[in-house]
Amino acid sequence: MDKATSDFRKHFAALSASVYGKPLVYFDNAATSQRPDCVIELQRYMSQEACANVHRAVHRMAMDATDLYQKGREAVAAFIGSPSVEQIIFTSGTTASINMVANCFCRAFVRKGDQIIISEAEHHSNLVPWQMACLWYGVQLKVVPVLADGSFDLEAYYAMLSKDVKMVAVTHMSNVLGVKNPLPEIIKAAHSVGAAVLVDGAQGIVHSNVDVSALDCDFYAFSGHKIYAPTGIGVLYGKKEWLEQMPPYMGGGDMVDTVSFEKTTYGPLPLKFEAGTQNISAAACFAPALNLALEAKQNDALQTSLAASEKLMTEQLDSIEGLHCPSLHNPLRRGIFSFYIDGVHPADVAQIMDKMGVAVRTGLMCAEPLIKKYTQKGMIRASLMPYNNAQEVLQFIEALKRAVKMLR
Amino acid sequence: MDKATSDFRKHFAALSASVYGKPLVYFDNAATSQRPDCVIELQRYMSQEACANVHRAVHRMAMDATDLYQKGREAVAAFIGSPSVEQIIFTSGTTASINMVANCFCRAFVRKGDQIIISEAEHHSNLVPWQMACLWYGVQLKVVPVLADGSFDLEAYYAMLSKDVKMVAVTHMSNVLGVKNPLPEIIKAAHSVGAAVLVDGAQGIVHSNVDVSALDCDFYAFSGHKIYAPTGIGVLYGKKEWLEQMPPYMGGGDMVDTVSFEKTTYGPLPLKFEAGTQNISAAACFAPALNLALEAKQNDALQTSLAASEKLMTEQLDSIEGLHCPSLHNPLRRGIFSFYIDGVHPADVAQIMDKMGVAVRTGLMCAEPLIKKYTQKGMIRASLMPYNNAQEVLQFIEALKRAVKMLR
Amino acid sequence: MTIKEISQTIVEEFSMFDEWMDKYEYLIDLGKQMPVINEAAKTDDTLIAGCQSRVWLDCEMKDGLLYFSADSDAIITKGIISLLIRVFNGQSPKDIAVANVDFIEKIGLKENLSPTRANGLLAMISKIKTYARSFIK
Amino acid sequence: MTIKEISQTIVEEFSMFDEWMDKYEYLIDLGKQMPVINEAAKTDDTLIAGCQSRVWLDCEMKDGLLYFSADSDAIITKGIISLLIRVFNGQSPKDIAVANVDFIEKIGLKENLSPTRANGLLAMISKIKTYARSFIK
Ligand SMILES: Cc1ncc(COP(=O)(O)O)c(C=O)c1O
Ligand SMILES: Cc1ncc(COP(=O)(O)O)c(C=O)c1O
Repeated sequence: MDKATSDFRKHFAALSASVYGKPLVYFDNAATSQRPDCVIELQRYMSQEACANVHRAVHRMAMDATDLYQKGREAVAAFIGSPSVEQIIFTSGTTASINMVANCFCRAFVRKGDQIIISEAEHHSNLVPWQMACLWYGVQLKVVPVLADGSFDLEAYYAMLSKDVKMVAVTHMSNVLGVKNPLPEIIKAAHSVGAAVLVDGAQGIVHSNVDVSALDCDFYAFSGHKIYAPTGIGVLYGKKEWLEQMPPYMGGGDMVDTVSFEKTTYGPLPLKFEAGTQNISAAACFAPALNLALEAKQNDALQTSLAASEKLMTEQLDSIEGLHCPSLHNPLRRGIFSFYIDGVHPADVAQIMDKMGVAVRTGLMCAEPLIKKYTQKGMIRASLMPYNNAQEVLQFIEALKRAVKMLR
Repeated sequence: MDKATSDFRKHFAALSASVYGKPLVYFDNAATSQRPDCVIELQRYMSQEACANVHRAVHRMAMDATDLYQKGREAVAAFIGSPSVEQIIFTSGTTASINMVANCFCRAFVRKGDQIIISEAEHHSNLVPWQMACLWYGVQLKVVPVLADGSFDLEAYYAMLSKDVKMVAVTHMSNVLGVKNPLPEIIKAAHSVGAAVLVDGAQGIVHSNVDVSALDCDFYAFSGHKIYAPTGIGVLYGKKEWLEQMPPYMGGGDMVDTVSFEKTTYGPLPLKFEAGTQNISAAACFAPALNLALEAKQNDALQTSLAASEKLMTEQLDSIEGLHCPSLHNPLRRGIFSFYIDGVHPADVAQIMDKMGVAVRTGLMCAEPLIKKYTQKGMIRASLMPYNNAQEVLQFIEALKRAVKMLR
Repeated sequence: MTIKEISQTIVEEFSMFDEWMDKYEYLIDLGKQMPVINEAAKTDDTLIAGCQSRVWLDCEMKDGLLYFSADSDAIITKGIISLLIRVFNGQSPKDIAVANVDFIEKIGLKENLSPTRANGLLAMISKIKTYARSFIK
Repeated sequence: MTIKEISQTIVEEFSMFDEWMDKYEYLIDLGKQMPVINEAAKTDDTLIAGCQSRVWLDCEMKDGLLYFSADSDAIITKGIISLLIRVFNGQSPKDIAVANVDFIEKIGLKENLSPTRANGLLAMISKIKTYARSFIK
């Protein structure tokens, strides 16, 4: 194994585990990443040495907690190139971020008869909230198809755009296909008809360099748990002009300016959208988590090694008879491989692979319309992070071949 | 110090900390409790050894995570006497639980011209969501006053009830006054006019024995972080008849049955209300956290010692000139002491007390209308948990007296 | 043989395997050999919800005893069902309704038993018991 | 004296205290002695938002130099403001606008400097600088 990867792996105690006596191969990263030791340690610190509620207290632990919490927010702002820290809203995850926009943006800016565009490759979390919003606000949902290899159909998209479109909500990268969407083109075209763009960055944040200012997207949503931070924390970045005009999503402690039974006024950004006690310890963990993510992105040797592992994976999958991976050769695919195999059921394959130490995901992967476009029984998904290596790819391929052989 | 308390304190490493060279006296428990070692350890385990997304994966870590997550839900159901595990919905906290009901209950069951009742002693998290709902649904908000000693004005409440009232949302125990509301009477009367009752249990869960079945409340909401569990997790208990008829709050992964662009159907309880990746590790922590809370409740010696500390606190506060604690002698007050002192500003007092190792909270404590009923500058709040002891009470009183002396 | 005796036999058979792979080979074999339900019986009524693979389970009574037939699009699932059928076929509704299904745990498939598990083994057992109870009343 | 020199003097004064309590006694004394703003100047314009205690800060220019007056309902806050005023009173708008306020940190009140802090020290400094900048243009 090359040094860059083996050094990077040292941050993750979990990766040296074995399951059923076999070395663990964790290829379920698109579901959730492993957590590095620095994140686990900060989480402990926040629970044990700086365990307090933030903001309005003056005692020592509360001040420590508040500072660490704020550092988490600053780390997020820096990582995605947000023009200001106040535009980083903490939520419980990507799903909550998107629901917040689907509610509050539509309430403020969308009227009956307007249209919202999504793509065929959306995760349910960037699909169902818009279906619900369409129902409430009398809006029409339009769906941009994806091509056979998982590419976003730009032509079809352009043809759908009109002054009636108020929101385009697309994934940065599909959690099934791993294909990066042409965001600059999508965003430019949307803006030309006056529509806002929300990017579902749950996977994109992991496999791209995100700069929301350069992208010029209106909203960007992602979760902590897919990029080394804990569960229960997510981010909504938004442009100030929208955030300031949108009504709050939830009411409660900390999001208000003054409260009386007659009239309540809301606090400034980001507090207006952060009602109640937030996931303080998880939010703080963004600092070490994103620090590590940045380190990985800037580590050329690590990236080269990851690219080599992915190439090996591509070649090996290509050589298995009856295996179909729609986006395998799409040049915009990164990190994620979803496929199905003639004559075997994905659930059977995964169950056997598990016993050989290999963790993958199967089924409809919260993207039912997309998966069913290709196959009815669901797919098998292997997803890699920078800590994964070629040796694991080989163990994965061996397990896969053995499982298929047993099942056919 | 008595043995029961000193034994119980051993669960909490944080309690033996010192700040500025003084032993820490943590009396900011109503804001957030300290976390016991068993919770911190499970959180580590979930981040390091069972770090996976739950439900639809068959690999080993995902199965471990799913089991631990489910055990958390079972622990909550048992702790509050829920008739079934499916009625326990995980949320990001009390605030999110209440907003969920304010949205989904009103959407399903409340019409223009209906009324919602809250009390004057509500935390902003059980006030602002209803103000927002009133605005959206054209509903009128009625407020039950509290008496000078912090008691719920039952007579005024009875006089407000009518067939137009669809929801009564009251706190189990005020986070300022610490006074327990007469829930059985409130609930019975509400049901007699066909209104549902939501109980804000953020403080009640800590200082009472909660049995939602016996109480017959329609909804009960609380947060993990105030009862030994981590931040970022909360609970909404609801009666099945309501939960089944209410529309979901958020759309996304895991809360659906089948999804297509034409028609999406929602999953069974509790999944219907749990869109997206939940705070898996924090939810699992409910098991050790509530186990410890139960242990504390059943430990008579510990309870006796806590009662003695509270009595000492009451006597000592009573002896300070110019100190006003509205609910001090209310027989229904537990654990929480909020007061103001003539001639000194609460923020000054707290800042000095901090330097003497004592952590308290000051200000409007997210209950502005209630606090301003008594005083404009805010109050100082000291709140105790079973791990607090008489020695800490004395250190607190000494620090308080010294601060007042310096400031006057 | 009683439910208990058959369960015991299955536990003994499985005790021969010390390798996971052998256990799965065996389950796959069982799955492949299982006589399947006829297509007409694959209805919404016999479909078991909550499984990652689709599972149909039908039941009929002959001379006061119950007989099951099933199918699934996943072969390991089929293997597991065939064990269940082997245990419960030809038993009385009453015996089935009160039966303890701990052999699943004993043969090391316990991990399939969690209520939140994708493969729905618990849903299958619950369907079998529901059938049994429906014949008691 | 320049802003830097006054800051330096304050840092030296505070270096005498090794006890937190002495530091606070001193701040409280400063707070009590501070000549307060006249009531008429306590308007929404001079009120500083984001503090747990209420703080008013006013500013006027005389002969090209700035003079501040302030009040707060919390006495320690007043003490801290009086230090700020001592540093900035009689300085030019330009000097104030670019001044480094690190003496706060050096006298051990850094903990009051976080942007999310309740007492709003950062808000006070930012208000002082805003006044200064408004006189530059
Ligand atoms: C009575 C009461 N209700 C609601 C809340 C809100 O809880 P959370 O901030 O955990 O959502 C609190 C705690 O701050 C509270 O004390
Ligand atoms: C593309 C995409 N969008 C949205 C989500 C939802 O994220 P979460 O479950 O963390 O809210 C996911 C992850 O499952 C995803 O991969």
